[in-house]
Order: sequence, then C-alpha cells, then structure tokens
Amino acid sequence: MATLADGLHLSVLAAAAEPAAIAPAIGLYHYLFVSAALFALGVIGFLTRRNLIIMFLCTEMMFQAAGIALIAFSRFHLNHTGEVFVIFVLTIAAAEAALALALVVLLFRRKETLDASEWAALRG
Amino acid sequence: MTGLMGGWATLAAAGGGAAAHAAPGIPAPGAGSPIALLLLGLPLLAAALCGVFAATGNRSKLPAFTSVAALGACFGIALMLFLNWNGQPATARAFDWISLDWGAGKGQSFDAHFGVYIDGLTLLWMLFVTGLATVIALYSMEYMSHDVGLGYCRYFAAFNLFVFSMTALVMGDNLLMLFLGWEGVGLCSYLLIGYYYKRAAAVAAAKKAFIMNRIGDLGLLMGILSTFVVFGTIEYAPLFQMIASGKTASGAELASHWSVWGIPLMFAVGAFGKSAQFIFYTWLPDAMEGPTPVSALIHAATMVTAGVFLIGRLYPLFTADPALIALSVVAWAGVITALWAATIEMAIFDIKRVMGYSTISQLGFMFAGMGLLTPTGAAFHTFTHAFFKATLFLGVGAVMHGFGGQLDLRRLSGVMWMRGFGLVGIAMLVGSINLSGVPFTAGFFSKDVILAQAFTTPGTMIWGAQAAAWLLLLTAGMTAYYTFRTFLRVYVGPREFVPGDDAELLDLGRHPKGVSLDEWHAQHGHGHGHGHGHDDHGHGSDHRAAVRPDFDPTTEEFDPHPPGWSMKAAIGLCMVLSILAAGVYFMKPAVGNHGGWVAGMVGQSSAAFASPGEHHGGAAEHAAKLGTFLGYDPHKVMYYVSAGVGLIGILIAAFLHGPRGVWSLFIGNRTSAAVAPRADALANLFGPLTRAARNKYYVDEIYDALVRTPLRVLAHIFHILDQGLVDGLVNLCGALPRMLARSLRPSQSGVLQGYAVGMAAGLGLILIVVWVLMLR
Amino acid sequence: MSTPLLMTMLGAADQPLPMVEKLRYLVPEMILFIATVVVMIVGLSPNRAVRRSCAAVSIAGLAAAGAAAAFGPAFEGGVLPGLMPFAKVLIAAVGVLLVMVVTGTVDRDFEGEVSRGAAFDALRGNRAEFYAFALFSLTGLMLVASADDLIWLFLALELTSLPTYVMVSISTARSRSQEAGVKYFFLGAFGAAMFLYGFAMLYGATGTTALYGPGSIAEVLAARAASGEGLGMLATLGLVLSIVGVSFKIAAVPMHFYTPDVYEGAASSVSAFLAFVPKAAGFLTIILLLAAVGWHFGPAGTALPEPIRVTLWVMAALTMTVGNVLAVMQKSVKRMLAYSSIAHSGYMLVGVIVGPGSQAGATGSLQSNGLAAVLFYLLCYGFMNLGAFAVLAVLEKRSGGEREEIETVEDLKGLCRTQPLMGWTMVLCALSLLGLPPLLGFWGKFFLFTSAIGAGEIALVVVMGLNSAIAAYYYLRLVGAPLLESSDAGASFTEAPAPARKWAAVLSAASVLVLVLPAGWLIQRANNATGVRPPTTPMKASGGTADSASTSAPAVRAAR
Amino acid sequence: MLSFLLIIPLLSALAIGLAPERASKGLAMLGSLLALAAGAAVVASFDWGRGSAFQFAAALPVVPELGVTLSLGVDTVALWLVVLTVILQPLCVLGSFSAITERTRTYYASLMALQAAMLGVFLARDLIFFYVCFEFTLVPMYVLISLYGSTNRRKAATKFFLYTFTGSIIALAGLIYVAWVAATRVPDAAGWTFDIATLRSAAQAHLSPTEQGWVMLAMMAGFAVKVPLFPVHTWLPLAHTEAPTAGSVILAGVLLKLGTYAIYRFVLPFVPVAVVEYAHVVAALSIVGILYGGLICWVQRDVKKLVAYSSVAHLGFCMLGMFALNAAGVQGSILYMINHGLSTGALFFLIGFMYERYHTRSLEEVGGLGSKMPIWSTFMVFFMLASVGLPGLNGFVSEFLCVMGAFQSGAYTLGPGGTAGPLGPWYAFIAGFGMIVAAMYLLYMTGRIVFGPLREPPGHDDHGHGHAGSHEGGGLPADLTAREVVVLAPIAALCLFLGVYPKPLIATLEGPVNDKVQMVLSLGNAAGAAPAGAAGGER
Repeated sequence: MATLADGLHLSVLAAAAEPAAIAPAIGLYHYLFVSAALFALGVIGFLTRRNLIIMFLCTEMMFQAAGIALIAFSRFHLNHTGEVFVIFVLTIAAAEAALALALVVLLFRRKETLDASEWAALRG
Repeated sequence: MTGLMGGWATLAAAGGGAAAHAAPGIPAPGAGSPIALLLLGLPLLAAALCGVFAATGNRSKLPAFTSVAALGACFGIALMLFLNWNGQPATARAFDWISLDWGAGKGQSFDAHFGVYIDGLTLLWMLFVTGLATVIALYSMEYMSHDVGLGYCRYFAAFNLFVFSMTALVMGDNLLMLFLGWEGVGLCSYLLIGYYYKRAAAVAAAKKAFIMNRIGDLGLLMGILSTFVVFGTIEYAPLFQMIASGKTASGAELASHWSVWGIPLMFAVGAFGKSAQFIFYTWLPDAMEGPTPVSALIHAATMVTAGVFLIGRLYPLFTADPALIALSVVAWAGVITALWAATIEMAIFDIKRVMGYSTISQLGFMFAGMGLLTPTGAAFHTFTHAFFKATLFLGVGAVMHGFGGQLDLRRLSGVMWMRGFGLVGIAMLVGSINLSGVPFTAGFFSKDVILAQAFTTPGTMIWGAQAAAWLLLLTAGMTAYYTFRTFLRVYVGPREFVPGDDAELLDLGRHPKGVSLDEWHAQHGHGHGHGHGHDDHGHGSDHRAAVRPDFDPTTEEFDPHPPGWSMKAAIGLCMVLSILAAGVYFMKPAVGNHGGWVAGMVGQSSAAFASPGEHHGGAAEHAAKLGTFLGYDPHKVMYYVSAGVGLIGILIAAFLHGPRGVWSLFIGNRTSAAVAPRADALANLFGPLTRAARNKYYVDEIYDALVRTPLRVLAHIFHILDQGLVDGLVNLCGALPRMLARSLRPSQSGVLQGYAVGMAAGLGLILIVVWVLMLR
Repeated sequence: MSTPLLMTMLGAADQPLPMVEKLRYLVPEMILFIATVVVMIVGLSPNRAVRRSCAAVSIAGLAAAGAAAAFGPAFEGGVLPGLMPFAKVLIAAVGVLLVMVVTGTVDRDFEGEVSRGAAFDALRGNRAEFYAFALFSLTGLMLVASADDLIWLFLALELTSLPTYVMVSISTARSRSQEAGVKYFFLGAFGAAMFLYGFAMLYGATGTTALYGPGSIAEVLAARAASGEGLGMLATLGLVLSIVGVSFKIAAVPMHFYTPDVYEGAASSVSAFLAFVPKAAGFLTIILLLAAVGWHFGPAGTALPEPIRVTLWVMAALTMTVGNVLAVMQKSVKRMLAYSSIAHSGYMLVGVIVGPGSQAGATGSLQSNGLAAVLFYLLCYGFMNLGAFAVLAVLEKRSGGEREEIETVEDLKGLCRTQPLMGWTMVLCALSLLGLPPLLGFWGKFFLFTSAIGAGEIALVVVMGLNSAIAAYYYLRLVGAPLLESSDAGASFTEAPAPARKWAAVLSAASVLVLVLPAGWLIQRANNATGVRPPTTPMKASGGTADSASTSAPAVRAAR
Repeated sequence: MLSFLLIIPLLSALAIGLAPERASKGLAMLGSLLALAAGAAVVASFDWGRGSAFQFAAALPVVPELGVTLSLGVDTVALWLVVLTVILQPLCVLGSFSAITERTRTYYASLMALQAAMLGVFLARDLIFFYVCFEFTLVPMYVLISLYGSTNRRKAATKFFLYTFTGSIIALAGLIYVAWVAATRVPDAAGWTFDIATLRSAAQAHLSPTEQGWVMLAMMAGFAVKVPLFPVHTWLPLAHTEAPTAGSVILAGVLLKLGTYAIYRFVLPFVPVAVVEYAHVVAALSIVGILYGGLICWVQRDVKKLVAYSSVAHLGFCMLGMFALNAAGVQGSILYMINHGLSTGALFFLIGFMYERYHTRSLEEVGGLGSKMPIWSTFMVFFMLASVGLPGLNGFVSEFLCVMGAFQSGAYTLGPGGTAGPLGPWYAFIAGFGMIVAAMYLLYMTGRIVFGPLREPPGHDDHGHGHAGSHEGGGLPADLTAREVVVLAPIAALCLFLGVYPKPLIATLEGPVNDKVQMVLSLGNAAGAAPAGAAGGER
C-alpha cells in the first residue's frame, strides 16, 4: 500500500523505476501516467491540428484523460465519487459533441472548409 | 571697541558730550503726532486722484495742480513736524500691516505696522524730499505739458506714488515698512523711467533698474529676516534699544555674534543696489531715459539716497561691530564708486548721463562718508547734493526741452546767452560750483566734512581709511573738472547748437495745449504712430522727412524753446535752495557743537555717532590713534586742501575746454564754435582708456556676458529640458502602454490555434512557476 | 433538475443534510427552470403576441427567482454560507437587465417576414431557444453559487457555458458571429478540459469532491496544512489547473485571448451577456474553490498557499495590464469594452487574493474583506458594463440599407446631442468604469483598494492604480466622443426595435448613480455573504508551513 | 448653511443643463451670485472667536455602514478659500460672455458643476466626500478644456485628466491606508470611518515612521501633481495654454489650491514625522520649481504659457512656506493660495481679453498695447506687480511670509526669532533669487506686451478700433469694455486691500495655523527626527 500512497505525489512518478518501488500489479501511477499522456496528447493535437473535427476530438481526449484519472483515484480512494463524476463528464462530453457537430455543420455550410485558420477575421 | 560703543551719542540726554558708553542708547520713542501719517496719506490721495482723472479722461493740468498742492501740503506738514519736534524719537501708528503671533515668548510674534518713526534723520530726509518733490512737480507741470491727458495723469500718479513710497521708506517705523517704501520707490522709478514706454531703450532701462534693484532688495530682505531672527523684532525702537544694550535677543554678546557684521553686510548689499554703488550701479545711467524731472527727483535727489538713509538708519548696528567690517566695505564701495564714475564722466558726451554718473560718484562720496564714520557728513552731503543736483538736472532738462532733446555736449554751446536761457545758465553755474566744491558753497562744506573725516578716521577702525581719503580727494578734483567741462562747453562759449531729434516736433508741432501727442499725430495723419524718437518727446523723428522733406534742423529756422514760468520758478527755487543749503552749516546744531544743523539732526537720530576726532570732551575715544593729513589735523586744513583741489580741477577744465582763455568764458563768441577743444587731443592721448570709459568700461557688456547671457542660455536649456526630459518622461510613461500594446497585439492574431497555444503556454509557465515555488 | 439525484449518488451518508432539506436552497433555480420550460413552449407559439411574451416570462421568472433567493435561507452546508442569497439576487437583478438587452436579438428578419404575411414556421424561429438558453445559462450561474461539490460545480459551469456558445453563434446572421462562436466553443472546451483535469487531481489528492463538511476537501486540506506539510503537490496542481481552467470564464490571462474576438463577433446584446454571466460563474467558482482551501496560509496565516497566491498575483497583474494596454489601441468600441472586461477581471482577482480578510469563522471585517469586494465589484461591473453594451445594442446605423451595429468610437460622436439618453448613458457608464467618484465604479474599486491595502498587497494596489490611469485614457474616449465631439454629418442612428434595450440601458445608468447610496448596505450584504466557514474539525494554529511542499512526509489520508 | 454652497451651484448646473441655450448665461450668473451670497452669509455668521474650530458642521450619513458621511464644516482656512472660490466664480461667468458663444449650455453647466466640486473639497470633513469632490473637478475641467480650448485642446485636456487622475489614485491609496489603519488598529474602532479628524488622530497615533513616509509619498504623489510641484508640473503649462479664459482662471485660481489645501489638510497633520523628516526634500523641489519655472517663463513666447509657468514658480513659494512648518510659513502659504488665485487669475483674464481681440498670444505678434489699450495695460501692470510681489499689494504679504517662514524654520539656533523646523536661512536665500527671477520674467512680459512700439498681428484690422462691429475680436472695442472692467476691478480692489490690510486674514488664520504647526512639530519631533529643544520654538 505504501507505494500506492506514494503515488499521490507526482514526484514519486519519476521515481517509479526504482527497484524497490516496482510493484507487481498495475498501480495508481500507471493510470495517472496514461491519463497525463492522454491529456498531453489531446493538448498537442488541439494545438497542431487544423481540422475542427479533429480539434474537437482532441478536447474529448482531454476530457477522457480526466475521466481515467478520476476512475483511478476512485479506485485508489475506495469510494465511488470519482466514478459518478465520470458519468457526468461523459454526459457533458456528449452534449458538447452535439454542439460541436452542429457548429461544424454550420461553419462548413458557410465556408466549405473545416480549416480553423480560415476563421480569423476578428483579430487585433 | 568700547570707544565705538560709547561713540553713540545719547543725544536726548542733553549736553552732548560726556554721555559716553554707559549710555542706554536711544530712548524709547514718544507718541508722535498722527499728523505725520498725513505725509503718507496725502501723496497717496493725490496719486489716487490722478488715477481718477485718468479714468475720467481729464485733459487738463489738473493732475499737476493736485500734485503740487498735495506735495506742498506735505512739505508744510514736514516743516511743522520739524518745528514742533522736541528732539525725541516718536512713533505714530496707523494700523497693523503684517503681524503674526505664534507664542508668548520673545521673538514669537512678528509685527510690522503701518506706522511712522520720527527722528532727526527722518525729518531731515522728509524735509528735502517733500520740498524738492513740490518744486519738481511744479517744474513737471510745464515740462510734461506735451503729454497732457492720459500720460500726464500717469506721470503724476507715479510721481505721487513715488513720494508716498519715499515717505514710507523714510518714515516707516519698522524695517518692513522701509522695505515697502524701498520696493515702492523702485516701482515708481520703473514706471517713470519707462514713461516713454514706446521706446525700447526706455523700457529696457526701466526693466534693468527694477531688476538690479531687486538684487539689492534680496540683500535687504535677508537682512530684515536675519534681524528678526536675531533680535526678535524689526521695529526700530526696540531694535535700537536692544543693540544699545549690547546683547542679542537671546542674550548673546552682540559684539562677538556673527550678526554684528553679517546683518549689516546684507543691508549694505541692499543699499548698494538702491544707491547704485559699485557693481550695481549700471542701472542708474540708463535710468536717464526717464523724463528729466524724474531724473532730478528720483535718480539724483531722493530715491538713490535711500541707501545712505538705510545705513544711517541702522548705524547702531553697523557700528556695533568692533571690527567695523561692514562699514569698511561700505567705505570702499563708496570710494571705488566715486572714482570709477568720475572717470567715466570725464569721457562721455551726453550731458544727462554726465549728471547721472556724477550722481553715482557723489553717492559714492556719501557712502564713503558713512563708511568712514561720519554719518553727519554723509547726510549733509546728501542734503546739499539733493538741491544742487536737482538744480543741475532741471537745468539740463530745460536745455533738452528747449533744444529738441539735444544732449550731446559737442553740439551745444553758449546756451546761457540765448534768449530765455539766462536763468538756466546761472542755475547751472550755481549747481556746478556746488558740485565742484568751490569754497563757500553748500557742496564745498558737505564734501569737506567727509574728506576731513576720511583723513581723520584711523586705519585701525576702517580698513585703509587713509588710502580711501586720498582717493576721495582725487575724485573731488576730477569732479570739479568734469563739472566744468560740461558747463564750459554747453552753457558758455559761442552760441551754437544742433537741435535734437525732436526739434521738428517742437518747431512745427506747437500743438494746442491739452492735446496729447497721440492725438496730434492722429491729426497729422500718422495714425500708426509707432515713433521711436528720441528722449522726452518720444515721438516721431521719423516723420520729419514725411512732413517737411527740406527741413534742416541746423538752420536758423529752429527756435530754441525757452522754459516757461513754472520751469523757471522751479529752477530758480532749486538754485536758491542749493545756495542756501550752505547756510545750514553755520547753524548751531541742536546736539553737539560741530557740523551745523544737519549734524544736530543726525545727532538726534539713530545715526548719531561721535566720529573719531570729534571732541566731545570724552577721553576714551582718543585711545584710538587718529589719522592725519600729512601730519596736520585734517579738520583744520581740509577747507583749504579741498578748495584747492576743486580749483585745480576747474582750471584744468577751463584750459582744456574754455574756448578763448579765461576771459572769454563769460563772453559769447560766435566764431569759435568749430574749434575742437584741447581736451580732444588729450582724450586721444589716453586712447583705449577713453574709449573704455566712454563705453562705461564695458561693464554692461561684462554683466551681459557673465550673468544675463548664461542665465538666458540656462533658461533655454531648462525650457528644452522641460519639454524634452521632464515632460518627455511623462509622455514616455504615457506612451508605454501604447508601446506595450504594440508588442502584445500580435498575440491577438485571430487564429484559433494561436490562442490555444497562448493558453497552453500560459498554463505551462504557471505550472513551472508553481513547481519552482513548491520546490523552494 | 438532477440535483437531488446527484446528492444521493454522492453518498448521502457524508452529507449533513437530507436530500429534501437541500432542495430548499434550490428554489430559485427551480423557478428559473420552470420559466425556461415555459419560455421554450411559449416561444414556439404561432400567435405573435404569445411569442412576444418570452421576454416578459423570462423577466418574471428571474424576478421570482430573485425574490425567492432574497428570502431564502442561508446555506448552512456551504463553505460560504451566506453566498447563496446574495449571489442569486445579484444574478437575478443583472439577469433581468440582461434579458431586456437580449430582446430582439434573434428572429428580427423572420418576424418581419411573418408580419408581412409569411406563414409562421416554428422551425425557422430561434426565439424560444434563445431565451431558453439565456435562462439556462442564468440557472447554471445560480447553481454555481449553490455548489458544494466539485461535480456540481463542473455541471453548473457547463450549464452556464454551453448555452452561451449557441447564443453567440446565432446572435447575428453574419459569419463573424459564427467565427466568434467557433472560437468561443473550442477554446471553451479546451479550458473546460483543463479545469476538469484539475478537479480530478483535487479529487485524487483528497479523495472527496465535497467542498465542505466532514471529510470534505476543506477538511482534508486544513488538516494537512495544520500538520505542517502544506497542501501537497497533487492538490496544488489540481488547484492551479482548476483556477487556470476556470479563468477562461473570467477572461483572465492567459486564458483571455478569445474575449475580444468573441465580444466583437457576437451581437452587442449577447456580448453584454457574455461579459457578465460566465465571468460571474468563473469568479464564484474560484471563490468557492479557494474558500475550501482557505486563506490561512502564508507567514501571517492570512493568505493563500504561496504557490496559489503567486499564481493569482501574476495572473491579476498581467490580466489588468494586458487588458488595459490592449484596450488603449482599439478603435472598435466592442473590442475596447472586451479588453476592458479583461482588465476588470484583473481587478477582481486582487480581491480574491486578499480573501475574506479574517480568520475563518468570523464574519469578515468590512475593512479587509476582499471577497466581499469582489462580489460588490461584480455587481458594479454588471451594471455599468451592461449599460455600455446596452447603448451599443440600442443603436444601429444604416449604411447602404444594411443596418449595422455601432462599430468604432467615431460612431459615438455627438451622441449626447443626437440621442441624449443613450449618450449620457454611455458617458455615465464609461465614467463609472473609469472609477470616477462618486459613481458606482469608484466604490467597487474602493473596496478592492481597501481590502488589498489591508492585506498588505501594496504592490498590487499600485499596479491597480496605474492600470486605472491607463484605463482612464480609453474610457475618456468613450466619454469624449459622445459628449464633446459633434457628430459627423450624414451619420444617423436608428434605434433597434427593442425598446426594452433602451430601458435596460437607462436602468443601468440610473443604477450607476443611484446604487451609490445603498453601497454601504450592499457591501455589508456582500460581507455577510463571504464569511468563510471554519473547517468542522478543529485546526491547530497554522502558519508558515504551507508553502514548504518539499517536506518529505507524504500526506496520505489513511485509507478507509 | 454650508450645504447651500454646494446645492446652489449644483442646482444651477442642473438648471442650465435643462434650460434652453439662451438662458444659460443668465442662470449661471444668477447661480454664481447666489453662491456668492451664500458665501457672504457664511462669512457673516462665522464665529471668529473660534477660528480653528470647524463650524457649521453638518453631517448627512450617506453610507453609514462605511462611515461615509456628507460631512461639512469650515475653519478659517477653508472659509477663505471658499470665499475665493465664490468670488472668482461670478467673475469667470461674466468674463466669458463674449468669449463663449457656442454650446454655452455645456460651458456654463460645467463651470457651475466645477464650482460645486471645488467648494466640496474645501468644505469636506469626510475623506471620501473630499476625494469625490477632488476627483470630480476633473470632469468639468476636462470638458471645459477639450471643448472650449484652443488648437491643441484635446491633448491638453487628456493630459490634464490622466496626469492628475493617476496622481490622485495613488493618493487615494495612501489615504485609504490611513483609513484602514484607523479602522483596524485603533482600539474599539467602530469599523470604517472617514471622518477627517478621527483619521488624523488615528494616523498620528498608529502609523509607524516608515509607514508615514510611504503614506506621505503616496499622498504627495497625488497632491503635488495638482499643486504642481517640480518635476510633476508639465501638465500645467499645456492645460493653461489650451484652456479657455475662465478655465485658466479657475485652474490657476482655485484648482491648483486644491492640491495645496489637501497638503495642508492631510499631509501635514496625518504624517507629521514624515513631514518633518522629508520637508527639506519638498522644500528643495519647491525651490527648484521657483527658479526653474521662473527661468523658463523668461524665454516663453506665448504669454499664457509664461503665466502658466509662473504658477509653477509661485506655487513653489507656497509649498516652501508650507513645509517651513512654522506660523509665518504656513500662514504665508495659505495667504499665497488666495493671493495667487487673485492675481494670476486676473492675469489670465487679461490675457483672455487680449486674445479675444487679437486671436494670438504670441509675444512676437502682439506688443506695445499700452497705447492702444490703456485700461487693459493699467490692469496688466497692476496685476503684474501684484504677481511680482510688490509690497503694498497682496502678493508681497504672502511671498514675504513664505520666505520668512523658510528663513526662520530651524533658525532657532540663531536667535529667538527663529523657530523649530526643518529648513533654514539658506532655503530662504535661494528662494529669494526667485523673487529676482520673477521680476525678470514678469517685466519681460510687460515690457513686450504693454510697452514698446505697438505690434499687432498681420491682418488685424487697425482701422477697426473704435468702431462697433469690428469683425475680428467679436465686435469688441479696442480697449476693455465696461463688463470686462467689472470683472477685473473687484480683483484689483481685493489685491490692493489684501496687500495693505491683510490683517483680517492673518488674524483669523492665526489660530488654526498655530495649532496645526504646533501639532505637526511636536509630533514630528517627538519621534526624534529633530534635535532636542526644538519643539515649539520655546526658548
């Protein structure tokens, strides 16, 4: 349990390679790592891709990264709050997706492109 | 030192003499007659009336009549005060002016009242100030008649205001009142010098006079403030008592206190400024731009003697210093001024400026007198000088008036012999012999007192007293020379002249009385009227060609314009007074037994001081070794010596400038006009020196280069700095947001990803900051 | 609403209040929700008069919600027990004006066609959903104020934001609105992901999502602070992520980029809405989160944990500066106001940093309660900013038959003479935004000043003062153009056919003047609203240890 | 009673705003005369026996929870400044009749609103009320300058606004700090209060010397800009040059005095320790201002700018006296506020009247007006002399007292006439050169504009003078009209009266000033900042 407890601190993540800290099972920090990676990927994708739909999917990735973290913590804390949270997050994500698709359609109708950089009339 | 302290005669206690050092000083003043306050009120009233006349558009000589009446009444009051005076100082108060209180203790209140302090010095000054003012107002009545109307009112308003200020200066019962008068006379001098305000030279001269005076005034102001701080009062009566007690208000021994030399030096600076002493004197010659009666009254007789008065007024303080530092400075300033001015006079040709420099020189004598421990001599010389210099100025004014403003002594000759100018000539002669110190004239006696004392006063008391005395003697001779140089060239000799620039105006423009020149111009079609003609008549030399192209001022067509009755009366009065002034020397002094009436008056005033060598019977002062004139008692021989020096000066003048030997002096000879006086050859001999003297030794230029130009440059630099640096910094601060905005604006590119990058980068930076903080 | 359900799912055992009990506090939200539903139905009516009653119904609903909040109970279970009534009344009051401003934003052409005889087609009309979205957003805002749990907070925030994305996009038919919409939505989602991740971290660090109560975030963190080990890395990270993410809502640096574009692209009426509603939501969220952490750290024990404080400090200073500085350059009034709204967020962050200015438990003293100052400033800002936007929403200019919105400052020239009412409204609101005494804006700044001085944040006060001066420069243009300059010949304004907007403008201007009088009363209420509750478990004297996160002992709550 | 002084101008501003354009002149005149009457009534019923007490106290709690109260009261210092304001106001209105012909409604409404705000500053006994009025003066003045000024007006108005606004925000921070201290550190303080007297005692008792230094810096940042003290003066020449005549008059006459008054009211008593410690710094800046401003005047070509810079120099004397911290200095300083208001105000009027006729203020284009405008020239010379500090006119009394104060201050070692204080004779001596410089630039100005040959700008119709309906100068005759004389004559009379008989002022100011000085010095020195034995000048 001690290693899991240590996992609360990010600094421990870095020290995960220490032999003593190697746990036989997949621990909290693994999940957290995946979550962080997913989040980072989402961010990077959002910043680099120009297609509005892909950008939206990247934000969804970031949402789901948070979801993974929540589930992992929920498991770690042995309560269900995190899991409940995730369900709500999924709902919201769905709502956002609906909104996003509507918007995308609207935009595509007007300019026939989904390149985000086409929309830069407002500036300064 | 004890001798000096004891030297203050305590004249109220009768029998001047043995009073000596234990004397309690000047007694507490009695209550003066409130009538004395009228001396302040009447001129002010007259000035106000003149203002009213101006406002109502009066075009008569009413302002002049009003002024003469008011000033005459003032003289009457002064006379009455004098006659009713019991020899004790007295004060009378009108109302509080500036008075503050900040505690109950000593020196914790400041009082300056509108009040008068009457003692001998005051009365002496008031008598000649009001007397001369009346006479000169009378003279001005005619002299200024060309400008009847607004200008006339302006002139007399300023004139009356001047008398008021002079009265305040002389009679005020505290130093601030004196300062009021001091600045007031400066103002009136400014207004009157700049009377012909359309002429740039007059305006510049006026400005210069005021500013130079202000420099001195700073010294005076500092003196006043120091006096207050040290003595806790600026009212004369308690001040003198405290000085006499030999202690400052905080109980320190006065003789060893810094203030005993420091404060007098500050006052001396003030006095130098007002009285045009060395390094400050340059404004006075320029002040001759004013109307001549003004020069006579203000710049010869009265205002410029204010410095003498100030030193006399504060003589107790000046003499409290055992080392007499301030008086030495005063003495030497006077000597240098006298000599310096005399050399200039010998070279220049403008007769009015000669008079101006001569005034400076004579003021130098007065200061030397004060400095060399004869306040009596200084006061006496002031008194006599007032009359004879006024006479001389009025005479010069008559010539200017008559000859179209001609002032060059090379272009005037034999004036005395011309119709209507006889009296002027005689007056000039009287004035000149007075100035030259011809025996038995008033000027002779008064100068003699100073010279005698100068030789008597030991060098142990006044630094270099003997050298000063010799220099003064030399100056006396030079005075005689330059006086007669002018007289001989202008008033006697062949009748010849070149009219001045204003000739045409006077000749043709006998404009009806009561019409101002402006209107006269308007009638003659010169509506734009920006003349810058010469001097008094300040208009329209330019018009000559336009009006009469063939006009030649040198032809006989020009008719010298003799003075009228009021000018003549004034000149005559002045002349008589300057002769009579000699008489007071023989009057029995009210105090002491030596020096005549003036000595008595001075003796009954703050300037009372037993000069070294004066025998009052006390023995203490003889401890100091007195100076001698080549081993003789100066008091005894000086009559002869100074008379001799004066005569030598006159003879040289006659030799150099007299057209045909001594006898031709008094015979108008029309044939010799073209003969260059021998002096010219001599002048050429001195070459550069003469040229330098003619240019006033370039002092104005030096001041310009040393003070005015650097200041002006500095001012420009400041101005540029102010706009560039000080305001520039402000503007920079104002522009900073804009500059910042320019650099930030690209971040608002309008591109979605750009914004996202910004947000992510911001988050990243914040996380790094937090990380660092957490690790710390 | 899903609130009761939420409470059950969160494990009611931990909750001190029974589910039904808690519903009492949500009466305003429920009223609003009902109004929303009514509006959605009414707006689809083929009867024009009925359709037009949307605004009236919304206003009535808001008024009722406000009244309910005013007389509602204080929320004993919240970390800021007094917050709810004050915030909700404020939201309702400003909300009424906002609804007035947004009247007539959509469906103008459509209604015109209908009145010219075209058949009513419910599918083409946007009125119903537009008002409904506005009310949903306001409901969400009220729910933020009621939140006592991270999940709730998240949902409420999303409820506030999502409708606004749509509102922006449909506010005008121009592509600019759509551009604004897309930027707003995508960046909003980006921001939302950030604070969601932050919330997840917070949950991970504390094992709970409850903000207050036994075993809540507040307690865990307090205990951790009391034990001298600081917040811990994970909690700090979570907090920072949450704050930065939420600062998208308040348009604070570095999440401010979208603001000018979106405000400019959206219709003026919707910009007015955006300038208040998400901003209020953001500040309420930040206040709630930080109240859970508490201002009992720092050397004097009266500050936020150092990393958080520094983060906020930097954000505040940058936000005001960037906002003001960029506003200086603007020609477009809307962009200028957008940047100025960024700057105002910066000012308000100062109050957040200061905190309640007193030890938890005590009612904040009026002298140093930064949170009260923030709430009060939110109120001031709500009115004065709304007034300025309302003027823009009222006025239209015609160019070539097209009606256009007021664009540049130049367009405002001579307004005081051509449209005195609107002109003076603009002048008053601009002067108030500038902070000129005695107008309302001055008092808002005043309390921020006092609280910051009280907290010793002198440097921030100076930054704030200098920023006010910079702001004066561009606000003066908003004063000068209508008041001092004369209008260009040929330029003529027409009023938008929505008289309510005009009323909203006038009411805002009036409140800028009139609300000065009860300013004291209001700040007193705000003060009462911001008394931070102490944690229920007793706390050891804290202080001096919070920022030393490097202390090794990992703080782990004993696993249950 | 005092509230009338606020209500009358405010109401007339409102009335002007609502009434038709042509009524505005009359209404403004009526309003300002009524305010004058109200001022006269206050003076008449003032209890001079208790000059240092605040009288006619009236308090209307506006925001009771914060202790913000509309609290009024005057002591003699405030009273005389109020009198100055109410006297200048009708003259400004009267002096604007021919100058302002367009948008008169806004003009007169701003003028009256400005008066209300200025009076509010002098009457306030509540910090917030004070500050509100202090800041509110900016708006009408901004309107006046930017609507009715000359070519560069917009820039000048903006600069004026921003500069002073920036300063006063910082001052506000300082003042609030004091209020915060009063609300938190004073035992049993009942929450916020902004009562000035309470704040003062709190500040004195509870601010550490270091804090006092900072608070002083903050307050000076605001008030010194307003004064304006070197080097934060650069807004003034610009604002003055561009402002309309009445605007300049009010600006020089009253608005600058808000700064000095605030320093008297707040800086001196609130932070005595810092004041004593840093007085020499302020005094040095004042002296720099005197000489620097004066010299800059000397090279100006724009006569209005010249007078504007002269204000920098003059107010330097005022500040010098103030920070001499003794009876003479502070009294002189207060008198200076009044006297400068009169004489410089009048100079601005004169320049305005000239400008109406010639549409130029350049000394190179206009000059020698003595022959063409004798009445104008007489007034010009008169007020120039008042400004130059000629004894017998008002300027001298105050200038002398300021210099005397500086001289005495700290000169207690020299004699009993010296007092405790931070300055000394050297300050007075150097400042004294300012008097010479003043003569230099003012005579330079008069020398060019009044004296010398007549110079008129090209295109000015020379034949027009004397005829009615001369096209330039708005149909004004060559010399001053009766209306214009009526504007100037009262000021001239006051200048003369206050020069000859300043006693009514001095006697009534004595009480409050002495109290204040004593308080500042005893508290300031108690902290050990000054040598022992200096307290109160007791010897």
